[in-house]
Amino acid sequence: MKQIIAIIKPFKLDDVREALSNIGVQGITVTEVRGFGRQKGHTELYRGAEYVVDFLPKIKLEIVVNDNMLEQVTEAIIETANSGKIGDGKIFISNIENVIRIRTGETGPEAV
Amino acid sequence: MKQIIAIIKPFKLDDVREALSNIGVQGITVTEVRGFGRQKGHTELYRGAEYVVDFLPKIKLEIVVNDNMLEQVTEAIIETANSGKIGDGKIFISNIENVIRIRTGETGPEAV
Amino acid sequence: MKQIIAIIKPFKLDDVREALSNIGVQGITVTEVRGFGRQKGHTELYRGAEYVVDFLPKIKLEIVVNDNMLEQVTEAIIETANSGKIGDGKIFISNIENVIRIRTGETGPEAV
Amino acid sequence: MKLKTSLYAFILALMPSIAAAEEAAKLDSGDTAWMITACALVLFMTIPGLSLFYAGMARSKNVLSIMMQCLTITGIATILWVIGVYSIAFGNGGDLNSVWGGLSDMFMGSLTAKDANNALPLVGTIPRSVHAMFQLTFAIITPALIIGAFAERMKFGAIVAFVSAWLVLVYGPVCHWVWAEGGFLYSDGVIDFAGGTVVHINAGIAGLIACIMVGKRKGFPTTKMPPHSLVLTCIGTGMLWVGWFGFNAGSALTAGHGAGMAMFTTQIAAATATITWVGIEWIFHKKPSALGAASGAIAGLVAITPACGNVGPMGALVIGFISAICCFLGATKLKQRFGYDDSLDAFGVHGIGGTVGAVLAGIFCAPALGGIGFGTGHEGIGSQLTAQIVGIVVTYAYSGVITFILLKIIDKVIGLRVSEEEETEGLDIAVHGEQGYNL
Amino acid sequence: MKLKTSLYAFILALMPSIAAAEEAAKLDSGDTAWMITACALVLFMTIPGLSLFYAGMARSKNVLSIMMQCLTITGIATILWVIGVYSIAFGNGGDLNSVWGGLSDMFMGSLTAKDANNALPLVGTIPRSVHAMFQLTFAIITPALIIGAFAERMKFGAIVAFVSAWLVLVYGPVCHWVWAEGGFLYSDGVIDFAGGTVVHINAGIAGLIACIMVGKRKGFPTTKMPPHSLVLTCIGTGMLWVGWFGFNAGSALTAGHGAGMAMFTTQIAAATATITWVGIEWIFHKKPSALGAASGAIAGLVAITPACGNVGPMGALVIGFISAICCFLGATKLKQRFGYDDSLDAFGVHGIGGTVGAVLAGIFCAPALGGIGFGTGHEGIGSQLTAQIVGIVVTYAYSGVITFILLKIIDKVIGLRVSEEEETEGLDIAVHGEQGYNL
Amino acid sequence: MKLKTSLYAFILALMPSIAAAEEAAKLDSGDTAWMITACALVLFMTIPGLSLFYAGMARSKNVLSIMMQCLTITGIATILWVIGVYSIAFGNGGDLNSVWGGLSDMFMGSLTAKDANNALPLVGTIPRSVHAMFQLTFAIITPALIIGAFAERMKFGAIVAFVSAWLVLVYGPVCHWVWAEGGFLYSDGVIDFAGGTVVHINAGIAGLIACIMVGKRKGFPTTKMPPHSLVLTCIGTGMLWVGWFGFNAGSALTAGHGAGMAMFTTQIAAATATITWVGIEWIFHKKPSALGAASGAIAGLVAITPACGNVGPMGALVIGFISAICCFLGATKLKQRFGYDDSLDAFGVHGIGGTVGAVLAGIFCAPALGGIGFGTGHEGIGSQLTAQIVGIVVTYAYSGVITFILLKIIDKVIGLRVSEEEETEGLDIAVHGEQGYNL
Ligand SMILES: Nc1ncnc2c1ncn2[C@@H]1O[C@H](COP(=O)(O)OP(=O)(O)O)[C@@H](O)[C@H]1O
Ligand SMILES: Nc1ncnc2c1ncn2[C@@H]1O[C@H](COP(=O)(O)OP(=O)(O)O)[C@@H](O)[C@H]1O
Ligand SMILES: Nc1ncnc2c1ncn2[C@@H]1O[C@H](COP(=O)(O)OP(=O)(O)O)[C@@H](O)[C@H]1O
Repeated sequence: MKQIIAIIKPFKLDDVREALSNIGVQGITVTEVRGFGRQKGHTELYRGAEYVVDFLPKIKLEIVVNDNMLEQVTEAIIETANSGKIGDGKIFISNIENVIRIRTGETGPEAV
Repeated sequence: MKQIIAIIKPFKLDDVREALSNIGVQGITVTEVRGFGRQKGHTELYRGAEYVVDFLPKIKLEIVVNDNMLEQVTEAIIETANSGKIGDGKIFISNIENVIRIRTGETGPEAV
Repeated sequence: MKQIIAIIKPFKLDDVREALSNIGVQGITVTEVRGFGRQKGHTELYRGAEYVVDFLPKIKLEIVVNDNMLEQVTEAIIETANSGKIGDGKIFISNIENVIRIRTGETGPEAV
Repeated sequence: MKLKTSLYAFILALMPSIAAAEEAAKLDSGDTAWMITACALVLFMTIPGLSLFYAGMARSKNVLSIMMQCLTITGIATILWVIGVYSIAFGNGGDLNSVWGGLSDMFMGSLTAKDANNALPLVGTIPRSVHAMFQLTFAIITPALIIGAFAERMKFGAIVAFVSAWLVLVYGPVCHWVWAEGGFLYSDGVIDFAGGTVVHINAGIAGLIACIMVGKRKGFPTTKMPPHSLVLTCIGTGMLWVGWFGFNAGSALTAGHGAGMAMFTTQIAAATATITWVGIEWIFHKKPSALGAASGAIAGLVAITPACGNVGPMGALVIGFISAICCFLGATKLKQRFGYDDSLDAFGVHGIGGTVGAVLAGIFCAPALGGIGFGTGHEGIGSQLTAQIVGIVVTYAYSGVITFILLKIIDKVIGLRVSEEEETEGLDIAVHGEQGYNL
Repeated sequence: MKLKTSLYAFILALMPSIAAAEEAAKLDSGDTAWMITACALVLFMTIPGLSLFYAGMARSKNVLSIMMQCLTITGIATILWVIGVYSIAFGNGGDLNSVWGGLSDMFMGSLTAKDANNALPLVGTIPRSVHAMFQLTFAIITPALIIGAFAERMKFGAIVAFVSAWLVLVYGPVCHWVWAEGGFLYSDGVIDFAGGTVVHINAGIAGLIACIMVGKRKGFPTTKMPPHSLVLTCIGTGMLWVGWFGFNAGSALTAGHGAGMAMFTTQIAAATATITWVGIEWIFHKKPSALGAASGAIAGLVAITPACGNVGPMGALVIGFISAICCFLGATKLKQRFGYDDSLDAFGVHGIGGTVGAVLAGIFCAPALGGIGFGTGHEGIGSQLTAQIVGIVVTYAYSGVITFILLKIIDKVIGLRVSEEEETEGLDIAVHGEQGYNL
Repeated sequence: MKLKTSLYAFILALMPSIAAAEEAAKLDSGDTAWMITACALVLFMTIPGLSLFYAGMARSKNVLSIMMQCLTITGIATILWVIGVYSIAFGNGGDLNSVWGGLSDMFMGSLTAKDANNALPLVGTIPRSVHAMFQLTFAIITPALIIGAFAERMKFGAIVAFVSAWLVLVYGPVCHWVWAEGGFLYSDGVIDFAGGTVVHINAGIAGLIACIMVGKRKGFPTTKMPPHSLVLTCIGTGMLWVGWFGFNAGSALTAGHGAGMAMFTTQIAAATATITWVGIEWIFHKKPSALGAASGAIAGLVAITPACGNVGPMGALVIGFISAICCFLGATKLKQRFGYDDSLDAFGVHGIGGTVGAVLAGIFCAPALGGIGFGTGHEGIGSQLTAQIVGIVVTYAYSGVITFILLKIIDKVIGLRVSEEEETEGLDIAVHGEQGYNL
């Protein structure tokens, strides 16, 4: 099984979720994160005190899938999260050794 | 060493933390996340505009343990986080190559 | 490629980010988390009801780097995040199988 | 109305404007100006004052349920007031006038009924409409105070039913007993300048009974339920404090010395109680808290309410001091001791503070202690205190028993509590279909 | 000024204090006390009342843009008022007095011009400065209401330009027509006690035109845009409700029976509308909501505004009931039906509520229905209703057309909308360089 | 009290009601109605107004510390006022009356002491209790303003000690000098209608000295310390603006022309300063900000305070304009230039705005510039300006020096600052044991 971590722009969340639903992804975990990357942050100015905010709001998706779904899922994300502008984000893929469904105790691929 | 990621229901956090403490887990990192899964979200209605909130509040636990603790920890989580109802969450297990304690610079199992 | 997860104290964030920038790290993803560890939390008292808050605010950094950068990055973190006091946090290193840049579709090391 | 005979005579002596007004029953624009303002201030206490004070102490998943309940109660109380509660409280009940005002003034026809000179009716020197409105704002805040006791778990429908019935069966009559000429506690010379028994004890005991009957929140007291935003609570505290000037100084019904002194004693008691509560925390917990300061302020304000127009500055200081100690114990020890879940301390602060104030009003009204004199028919602290205690006990008993009966019936018919699942999810989403924060 | 002749005679009859004052044109300290307070209450409605009410419904990335706009409008309206809008509204326009007040009182020299007896000028029984200030607070809130329609996407510069021009070209004249002696709707005997046409219809239709011209928010209506903090909205609701007493009862300009009844009818209508809206949601959606309660309250307050001093308690109840139904439909169905993006329902609540109120004022002012009588020159519901509808139509047409022209011009010159990118990022950071929350 | 002799004569001439009252020393219910309301408004400025304004600019880990300090100061100031500060400020100090009011009216016996006719004492046409209460609200907000300077780092105990001593040793005397008959600045004809020197300069300079002595916050100025919730700051701004009508128009002590004009000039100056500050930001930073609008509003309100009853509308406009420029420089450049950490700009806005206002009051009071005339003993701008500058310098010097000495002593005895660790953790948890938000 694989873990797909995708960092995307917040306003793309609904599109991505829908696309993933459509191809049969059953579970996603979403976290609000702040990203530091090529895309530049903005400047805030409070009574003369200037703050450069390097970190931009991003959404992190964690999706664990069986190996056979991997490609389909990443493609779906790339398609929907892409706005062509800097800061669109990245996808990181790593290996997951085991998955357990807490409610039933099922393990492995069928627990995904 | 293994990384255990557990997605659980928020109101179970205290129970799980205590159970893990009891079996000697020394470190846990907790994140507030939103989960999309089999459990259905609710609908909000604001002046006639209906919003289906697919994402439910969940808690993500990240626990890095030495290999020998793996089973004990997952069992403790399954036991305490289980409410028997849909949406109880999942546990994902993956491999960790190294751990470093920032304060001391210790690495590997003893840093866990 | 490697994923470096670092749990640090919130007020160290700016220092660490700067240090990483300086050594050429191009991307960081930051999450506000709560940590449970050796460092003890505080007690809150509301009209006689006492709450022991075991969880302390921490910052989680996720940084994916090419293998050759690994050491440099961990060292930079250890140096800047270290305050010598309990609760300074930990670094977890694991393997990443693939990286994809959403905007361009690039994959592997060049996408990092 | 709050004019005890002796007090009345006293005020008359002080204020030529009133005295003159009484002769010719003339409208005084200054008194009216103040009383219209006082209406605004007292309504401000409930929305948004009290709703902030309470909502801040709730968990974020229930914040809107509190605000919604306060708004809804404002609506319900107003409508019921117009329909009949005003009549029950301030009408003339004929033979039964000592216990209720009857239904002869339903729909408030008396407000627009002109007299022989084709003039609209007055109460003292102000329009009857203003007096009716002022009293309405009290009828709004009293049930709103109760909701603090069963916050975070009661069915919205049950609250609506309970509050409606309670206003008719409890608030209206008790208000009549104490404040309407002919009411039996009024006749007894009970001192309750601005609502220690009618408002605070009345609401406090109803809250206590209700929170016991509705039961503890799931997880109480083991689960942590810290206030979700003491910032809101502090804002609410400021609003309540300021609005309380309308409550207390407004109860003088005129803009003169009586109102001035009532405002001043209110300020003194609130300040003293704030510092006392903070001091207690500082000494015993090492950490003086904002919630403590806020709680102290409210405790002092509650306790001075029955007494504000009848005691002097030093009496106010003592009342503030004692009320803070008692309410501190009420909100921290009593609740723990007996294990009921008065979530936001409706009883612990309002019930206890009101009781302390009603008792001390009977002591510090004594001229020897800087007060302005005893109630009708009383000539010493002993007899006045007896009257006060009768007033307190009667209110406890009546409000408590009727509350109990009402909730029993509602429980049978529609149930008092939301389901466990709804409680866990939070009332905002489960009951009202919305969320407090989408940050 | 809001003294319709018939109403005026009525008030004179009721209030000896005014009657006397008129004889000698004497300042009354009670009336003045109330009116100074009313000024504070009405300003409080805009800052912070309305800005909270609106800001809570916006998304968190735009929260400060709303608050900033309200503060800026307060500033602009004040300055323009002093320079010339006061003159346009309340000056004497000579030959053209039926349509505007002219520019003879620019810089408000009339405020400090003493009369033959070396006395400062009065309006009725209060200083002219207080009357000017009271009216200014209306000129502040009216454009502030409009911003709800195009929230979250309009350029700050365009808003500043639009509001400035609108105050001069629309608000000043319409105010003159309805409230200044000699204004053509005033002469027609149109009843608008506290601003149904001048304030709410005027702002509502301007908002509708503006939101259509500025266009929908990116993503509307498919993207979720839930209110970011209904807690703020509820706080704002309480403040608006309380402040509205200044608005409505203040429009009596004296502290007497008229003010008392206006306050009371205001309370009744607001309460009834709150409960009605909550009831509708409960029945049709199963979930009565805090936003519904808040929306109902505002709907009722808006609708009673033109009528508050002219109808009785039961009239107020009916007005509250009907307005809640109409505004509910306006905010939920109409908008969906026609697909415009009136973001915070400036038209849906204020336009519609104002219209409902203006019409019903013409009905429930009838003595047979508990009202206090018709406007000058009217002797039956039929003729009064005609006058009301003329007032409404004229305001819709004039405000709508001028708003359209102004926005066309501004669009050409500087553009109405921020860029897509700025809209996505949020106005707070993109336009104002700051963030609402750094928690 | 704020009745300069010349001003007084002027007011007497204007207001028959006062003139009459003076003859018979009669209570006026209208004046009293307004002044009770003014008390409520000014207290509202501190709780919750100022506490929101300040707390929003702090970081979220210190939000409750600010609110707690405001509540505690409200408590302390009230108690000390009753005990003796009132006497120092408004008592008769006999031989030393030019510098303090003595201790003969400790515990405020004078409030309840009846005169020969068995009447309670008045101040002008209002009860002495109302005047004492009104002045108390000023004694509350002044030290509360100071805390903005050393926010986020000072020990709670040190604040309590400092504020207590400062009220007795600085506020009481300075208030006496300027506002009590016989006070040496009063006798000098210094114009300070509502508290430019007594409140704003006094607090501003104390804040400046204090923030330098307490030292910079850890990390200042390199670490980012953005305001945690400008939403709170904007709410506070609205409340302060509205409450300021009580402050300024209340300082007329009657409800007449004087109060009306004071309210109007206050509005004009606040509006102009808002727009000016926003304009400066727009031109120089391209991004006009909500914090800028809020800061401008407060700057204008501060600057008009000493002048509001003595200048005309156009004078107010100029004062607003100039104060915004000066305070903008004070809050952005001066602080950076000299590197002190006046965290929330207590000096930058209140010190500087108060100074600007006190100076300009001496200019725009000139009848030729639309003002109402000079202070006692002055007949031209030159001599009036000299008096103003004397008033300013004396306040700077006295308040600065005593503040310095007090803090030195407190530093020795208990220390001024929390530990580094506590500062990092935040005062809310470290000192008060609670958290602002648990969302
Ligand atoms: N090496 C990395 N490790 C962790 N997160 C990264 C990394 N690179 C990028 N990110 C995340 O992806 C986001 C987008 O990256 P950015 O460089 O701004 O744009 P793009 O991906 O379009 O080149 C960043 O804000 C950050 O959250
Ligand atoms: N494949 C997955 N990848 C990532 N997160 C998942 C996955 N499946 C489930 N989750 C997380 O677990 C939570 C619970 O899953 P759900 O399907 O609702 O119930 P259950 O686990 O009881 O079947 C989800 O809300 C989501 O956060
Ligand atoms: N085994 C672990 N798994 C996950 N997170 C951990 C683990 N150990 C520590 N942490 C994280 O690191 C933080 C610091 O650890 P702590 O034990 O308090 O101090 P130190 O690392 O200095 O010994 C914790 O608050 C927690 O967030």
